[in-house]
Amino acid sequence: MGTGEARGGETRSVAAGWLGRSSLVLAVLTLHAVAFAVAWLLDATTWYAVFALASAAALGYVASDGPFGAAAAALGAVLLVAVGLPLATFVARQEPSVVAEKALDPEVHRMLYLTVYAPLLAALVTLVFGTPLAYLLSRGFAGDSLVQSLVDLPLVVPHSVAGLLILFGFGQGAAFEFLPVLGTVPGMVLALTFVSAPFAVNVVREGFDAVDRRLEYAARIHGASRWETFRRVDLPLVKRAMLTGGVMAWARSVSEFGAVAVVAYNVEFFYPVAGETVTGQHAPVFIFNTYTSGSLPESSAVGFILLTMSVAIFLLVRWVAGDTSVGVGS
Amino acid sequence: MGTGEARGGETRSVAAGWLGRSSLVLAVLTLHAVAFAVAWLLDATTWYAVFALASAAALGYVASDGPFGAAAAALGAVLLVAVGLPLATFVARQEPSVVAEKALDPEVHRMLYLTVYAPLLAALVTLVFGTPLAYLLSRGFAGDSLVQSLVDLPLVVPHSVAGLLILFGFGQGAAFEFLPVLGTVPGMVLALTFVSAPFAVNVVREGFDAVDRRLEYAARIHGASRWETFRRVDLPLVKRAMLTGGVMAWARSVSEFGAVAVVAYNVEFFYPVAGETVTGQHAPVFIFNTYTSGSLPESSAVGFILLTMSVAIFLLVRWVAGDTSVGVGS
Amino acid sequence: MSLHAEIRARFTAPGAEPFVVDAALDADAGETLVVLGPSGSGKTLLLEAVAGFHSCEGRVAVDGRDVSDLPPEARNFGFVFQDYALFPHMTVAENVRFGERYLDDGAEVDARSLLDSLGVADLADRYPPTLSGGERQRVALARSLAVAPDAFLLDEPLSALDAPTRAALRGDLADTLADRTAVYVTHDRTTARALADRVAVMHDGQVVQHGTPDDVFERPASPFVARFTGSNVVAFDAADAGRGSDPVAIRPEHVALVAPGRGDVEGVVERAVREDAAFRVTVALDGPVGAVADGSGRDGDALAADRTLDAFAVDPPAPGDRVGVALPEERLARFDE
Amino acid sequence: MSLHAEIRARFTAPGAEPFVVDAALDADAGETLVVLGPSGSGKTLLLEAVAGFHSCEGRVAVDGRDVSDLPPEARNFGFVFQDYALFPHMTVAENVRFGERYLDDGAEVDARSLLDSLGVADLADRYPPTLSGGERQRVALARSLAVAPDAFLLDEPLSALDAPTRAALRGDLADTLADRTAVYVTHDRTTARALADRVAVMHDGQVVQHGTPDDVFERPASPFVARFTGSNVVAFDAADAGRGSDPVAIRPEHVALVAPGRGDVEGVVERAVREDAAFRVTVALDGPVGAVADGSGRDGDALAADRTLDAFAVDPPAPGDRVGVALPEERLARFDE
Amino acid sequence: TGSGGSADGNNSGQQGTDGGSDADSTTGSAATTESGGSTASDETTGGSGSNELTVFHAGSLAPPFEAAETQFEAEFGAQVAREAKGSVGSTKKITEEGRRASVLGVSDFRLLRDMLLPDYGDWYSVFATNAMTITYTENSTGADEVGPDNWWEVLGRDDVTFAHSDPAVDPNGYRSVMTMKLGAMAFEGETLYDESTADALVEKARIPSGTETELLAQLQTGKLDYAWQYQSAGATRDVQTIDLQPAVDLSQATQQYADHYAQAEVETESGTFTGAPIAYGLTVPSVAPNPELGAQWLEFMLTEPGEQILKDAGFEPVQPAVVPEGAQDAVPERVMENAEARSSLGPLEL
Ligand SMILES: Nc1ncnc2c1ncn2[C@@H]1O[C@H](COP(=O)(O)OP(=O)(O)OP(=O)(O)O)[C@@H](O)[C@H]1O
Ligand SMILES: Nc1ncnc2c1ncn2[C@@H]1O[C@H](COP(=O)(O)OP(=O)(O)OP(=O)(O)O)[C@@H](O)[C@H]1O
Ligand SMILES: [Mg+2]
Ligand SMILES: [Mg+2]
Repeated sequence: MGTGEARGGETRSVAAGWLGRSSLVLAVLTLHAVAFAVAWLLDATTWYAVFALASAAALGYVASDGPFGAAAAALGAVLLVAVGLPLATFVARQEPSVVAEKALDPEVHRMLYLTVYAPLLAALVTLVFGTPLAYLLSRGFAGDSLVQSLVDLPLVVPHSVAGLLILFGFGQGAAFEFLPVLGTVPGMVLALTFVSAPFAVNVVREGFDAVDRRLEYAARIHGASRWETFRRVDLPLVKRAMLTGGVMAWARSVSEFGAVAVVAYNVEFFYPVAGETVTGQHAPVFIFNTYTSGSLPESSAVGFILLTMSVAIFLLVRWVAGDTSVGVGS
Repeated sequence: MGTGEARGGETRSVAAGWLGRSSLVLAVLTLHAVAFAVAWLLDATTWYAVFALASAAALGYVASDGPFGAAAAALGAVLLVAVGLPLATFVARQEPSVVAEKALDPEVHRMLYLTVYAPLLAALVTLVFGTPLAYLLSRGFAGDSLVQSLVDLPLVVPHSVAGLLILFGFGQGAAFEFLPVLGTVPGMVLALTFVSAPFAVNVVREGFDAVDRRLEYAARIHGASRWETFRRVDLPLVKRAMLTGGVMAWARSVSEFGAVAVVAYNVEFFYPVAGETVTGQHAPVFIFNTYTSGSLPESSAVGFILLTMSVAIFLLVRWVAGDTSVGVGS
Repeated sequence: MSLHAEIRARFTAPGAEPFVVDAALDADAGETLVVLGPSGSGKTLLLEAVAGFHSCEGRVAVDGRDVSDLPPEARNFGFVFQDYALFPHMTVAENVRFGERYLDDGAEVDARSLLDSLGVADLADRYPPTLSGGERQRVALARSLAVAPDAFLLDEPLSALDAPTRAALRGDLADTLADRTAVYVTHDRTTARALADRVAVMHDGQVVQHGTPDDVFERPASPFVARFTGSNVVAFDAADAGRGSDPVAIRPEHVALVAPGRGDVEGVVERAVREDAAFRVTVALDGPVGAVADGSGRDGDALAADRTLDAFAVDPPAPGDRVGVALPEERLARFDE
Repeated sequence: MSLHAEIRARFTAPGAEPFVVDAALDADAGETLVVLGPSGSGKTLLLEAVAGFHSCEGRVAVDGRDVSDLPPEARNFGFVFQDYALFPHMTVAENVRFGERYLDDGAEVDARSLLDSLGVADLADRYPPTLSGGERQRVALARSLAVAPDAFLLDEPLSALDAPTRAALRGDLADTLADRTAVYVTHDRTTARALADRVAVMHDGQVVQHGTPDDVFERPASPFVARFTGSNVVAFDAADAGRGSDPVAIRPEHVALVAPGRGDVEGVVERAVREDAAFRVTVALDGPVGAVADGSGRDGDALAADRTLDAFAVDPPAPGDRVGVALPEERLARFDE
Repeated sequence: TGSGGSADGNNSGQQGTDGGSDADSTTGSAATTESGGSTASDETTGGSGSNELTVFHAGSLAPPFEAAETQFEAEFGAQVAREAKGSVGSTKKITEEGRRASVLGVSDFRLLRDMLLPDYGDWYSVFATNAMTITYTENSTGADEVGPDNWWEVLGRDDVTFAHSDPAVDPNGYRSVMTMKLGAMAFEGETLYDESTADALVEKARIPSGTETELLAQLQTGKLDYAWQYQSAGATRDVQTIDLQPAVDLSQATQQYADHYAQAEVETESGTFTGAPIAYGLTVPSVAPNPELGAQWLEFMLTEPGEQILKDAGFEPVQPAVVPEGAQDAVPERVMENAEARSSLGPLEL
């Protein structure tokens, strides 16, 4: 009924339960880790890439019996290699002692806090204001393609230009004079919202596109106003899309250097751990500075910590989301 | 039937045809342009922002009768203002003569060519390899959330770090030694793919999530193999999502500075207009250079040209897509 | 609460001729109006327009009060969708309780007992996507019953149910609808006759007959209605004096099979099929007498007669038997035009 | 092509007890096997498992050849989905032609004439989302007929159609299925008796009776089957000597209404309702005789008798009349256990 | 240092073909860095004989190098590919990222001395000086009153915001702090202001960017009233500048001034910086893919046309340029012809 849901759930003749699955995953992971380690030590990561493609194809073949699975997995693995190989190389280059040292550095903690917090604000702002916009765009109105283009436009604005645009557009000498923009959390959030909003809006709009209008009729006829219909029917049905969009906006914000370096190089923010307002830097800026004033191993250790934290957050979010979206999909 | 399509099409008592619609759009656009111009000249863009919110609310109220429409439009307009006001200010600051001069500069043409072309390649690569991946992620497999996290990880990699990862991950001394990465189109495309793939994969995955599994059953039982089912049923149904994902990946790539500045600051590419291989720069790099060695008006004129071209491309893509997706949605 | 609706709307879709609905419905307070009509005649679109889902011309009046300008939620109708339209993200119980909070009197919805009365109590915690067709339909019915609206709009609410369940629910539904106004779309003539206070027959977006069940079934206004409601339509040869050449209608259960030579006309049994309780004998008539084309796109010259088995002295007639057919004059329906 | 299927599968969903299908079906070459069963008895799941959509234990054999390991597309079945599953991005004609390119013999599909034979020729260029329910169903049927498979699996293929269209299509379908193997799920007893060479009755995921239509309808294997196929189930009081206290079944059309005092039992007419062609008289029986619980969850002590109208000398009995009821011994069906 | 090192045969092989040039390829073994591996060697596909010249340089050198590029290309038929970045960043492209360039120009020659030598270069030249300045626009608060004699007072006002770049990562940043400190230090017995003013200025200054280029943007958007910059910025940008006293503007490469400048020390997270004249460094790294052309670029910059360009861009060319005495042998001939070897520049060791 409009949710792309297959009926008839899972039937597994051989009960490959959760345990079976996760031990399989573990085995595959270990195999890949070992293969990569060997390739790395032999200085032949190309061979690892080849191995990864082949193993993906094999797994695809076995898992969903046949050449289609193999081909899909192999093609997908090309992208995974393109993305994963640099990351794996990056991880392999880490010097554990430097990582450990940086992980204990309170300045790094402050940076991590800011890097989670400001993008989170930006993602929330984006979702709060972007979801109604996505809804309207999905339902269509006169001139919607112009608005859609306006929404998409920040995507193509070069990042440092984006920072300038925020500086020119807001705060003293521009709109909303009372709003301090330079070096403040609001300015940073504005910049992050500017660069990340299009992603969230687009994903959520796709979500609304997939909602069956008849469900809205059904809600209305049972007494729900448009707002209640939106709240109880449309919103829950795009929950997953909002989550994806929100995560993408958050992650996009975490990685933003250009705009932040112009608008909020040093940011004053309230740091609950210290219980006071401190000055800190967004992760990309911090990492860049560590690189400039320190060394590559140091800065990449910080980058590594950032990535680790992000993976943890991703897994957490999907886990929580998977738990709550029971019955609707997944 | 799984496509979120309302039956019963449009019924309009007052035939507000295409002409009526577009003249309404034109009227609203003109009104806003005038309002912004006045606010700009009076140095009171804040008032324009207020006006924009109010007019959005009013339009929302009228268009979909009632407070819900007004509230949705007003909330959405907040984001539009946050995004649009800096852009409008930016446009208002342009010096027409500089823009004209830059628009005629052959070096700018070369830059525009590269800026359309390399991101297009990246978007294609992303779609070709990302779509099977998105399909597999949507259908689920053991360990899919790990793979999903891997796909998402580039999102949080600070942009300049991303460039370093590509540099260290590929090319001489790393995997695929035969592949020249530095300063080449393949290197640039690799970097752009790295930073933009997650967006496309996520959007397309959401698209696959919305496809009714029963339609796959229907295709299979009528004789289509898995591949044929994918090609004739799944793919057409995610066409719109692929388009959105592709456009987002393309646009994201257009704006990338950090990674490109590391991997492909100066790029050698074949320039059909000249009929030879030339060296040029990606738009964000070019704009940065114009700024460091020239002036702000010059570089923002180049930025303005880039934005104008992008809007044209967006509108074109949506127009073409709107034309072909007839009957499925829209 | 009486319901009066006049709807004029035009629907367009890619590849389609515009479909025009131009129809009026009337149901007095407490009445059940059954809407009959071939597939594609616009029953669903009409119901949706009455509910307020499509902007259209015309007016919808409840107890004489014009509600055309009210949004669907303010019209206080119940609606059972032909394709259910259950909320996939809510459990069955949540679906049924959906409208609870919008009830004027703050009443509570007893989802369990409602589901129980429809025989699906054990589905309360399920999500719709894995329900069977008939289960979904009953949940949709329960959801609509829960809000106890002024008027029900029901689009084939029992079509996916097996016969015993349908029969039982039809009885329950008759009780529920007894003192409510309802517009009930169905293809099932049994349901129609069992529930209808009035019947409207639709064809091509228009209501072609609107009257009591007896009116519609026994005195069809046109050959189309006659055929559609199951009557035989017969046109005697003009040469056959005394009868007139206008077509007439007669219901199969009024056609008597008699010994050859003793009826009004005669013919050869073509088929004799058990149709659930009844036994349908189809007779190919001789000579100049023929059934007429009726606009349903099908014509022929065979006549159907329905009998229960023991109505036949010994064995029912078998294909090939020659029989006489009596068409009692008092059972013949003539058309106005 | 004969079809033999044994299916054992377990389905789970949030909030649901696992549903177990454990059933076997048999259809000889050219036979139509009708699957009857209450809503939620697992008919759809069984059909889907046979088609190969769910991995399960058991085996599916076509002409004795095991196809259990073949993917759906290699099984060469046709399937009409209960909820149609039309491709929303293709026109109706494209939907119908979907399977064309996978036909072994490179045959071409004549979509127009197929659609025409189903009465929906003018929909060829439409997209499914705006079709009416019955239109969708016919398109789904056409799509499946187009590939002319070895065996058809039909899940309520006519349920959304109005009676005349259904009757006409049922005839056409009977011709089409005459020389093909088909498994046909339906709730419609008329369709069942008209089409079935064999009948399988499902209950709770299991086939509880599998036999010829006469077997199943006249000689139900259990009170459940009897009730479900429309028979009365009666248990006489053990004290009433000579009859035994086991419940027996009798079809309503075999129950004779006689003058009070002249039947086997008697009672008071409860309801007398016109059911399309027939007239159903429900009699509340007196005294110690009662209908038994039959596992359908409903019990009572009323008996139904079906008559066509003119079977009654004068007027049909009215509620409140006292009548005698004759239960001809030769029409009584006794259960094995 | 690192795990790399496998591919340097490849490297030196390529470099061997560069031929002709002076002593650079001998240090080729160091080209494989812990970070870059030998990614460097795909830098230019052309190798020797190619006419491609890659130049890494500080952002502040962009205007003169841009101007020089056009002339140079016309004159030598070369293809110049410039990459502007912070001075430290530009240097680290070579030392950390394994990139290769034939010319490297930075805003503080000490970066070359301390980071590039000895692994990635054998020598460097000091070729230009610059001066610290304060930039502002006509919209800046106090724009109509500010001048050489009251800039510290205007900067100190409550309603005035001013900023410099991050001292920890940008030479312009620590030089700004030095300038403010020098104002309170006696030069020839005179100070501009007292110690507390200096402290207040340093304390008040905002640090909203990593490099001075971004400061200009922030200034032009009105978010800052004043921004510390190099004098050269004033020459090419649409901004006003204040001519600061030589005692504070770090422009004088003489012993006396150098001694004075050296009193100012700035402590940052990345170390302590000692005041010194602003002296730009330029070199051909030993990993240069095209050292011959690199040397030509230097020659161009150190001779008349280059010096003119530098002057036009607001720099003060060092005439003749200076190379460290110890490394004299490594300096390419055409560079040496236009430079003098010295052991120190004022108090600064070369
Ligand atoms: N948006 C539309 N544009 C054009 N025609 C439409 C549109 N929506 C529906 N139709 C057509 O209008 C006719 C009436 O549709 P409707 O759904 O009301 O039929 P129905 O009487 O409910 O039939 P059924 O009994 O099969 O459900 C159908 O032929 C359908 O194809
Ligand atoms: N994934 C599942 N997990 C648990 N139960 C399920 C699942 N899918 C379906 N069921 C249940 O299995 C039963 C049989 O479903 P099925 O769709 O086969 O019924 P059906 O006989 O086709 O009924 P109908 O005539 O109403 O279509 C239903 O009660 C349904 O709720
Ligand atoms: Mg309908
Ligand atoms: Mg079913």
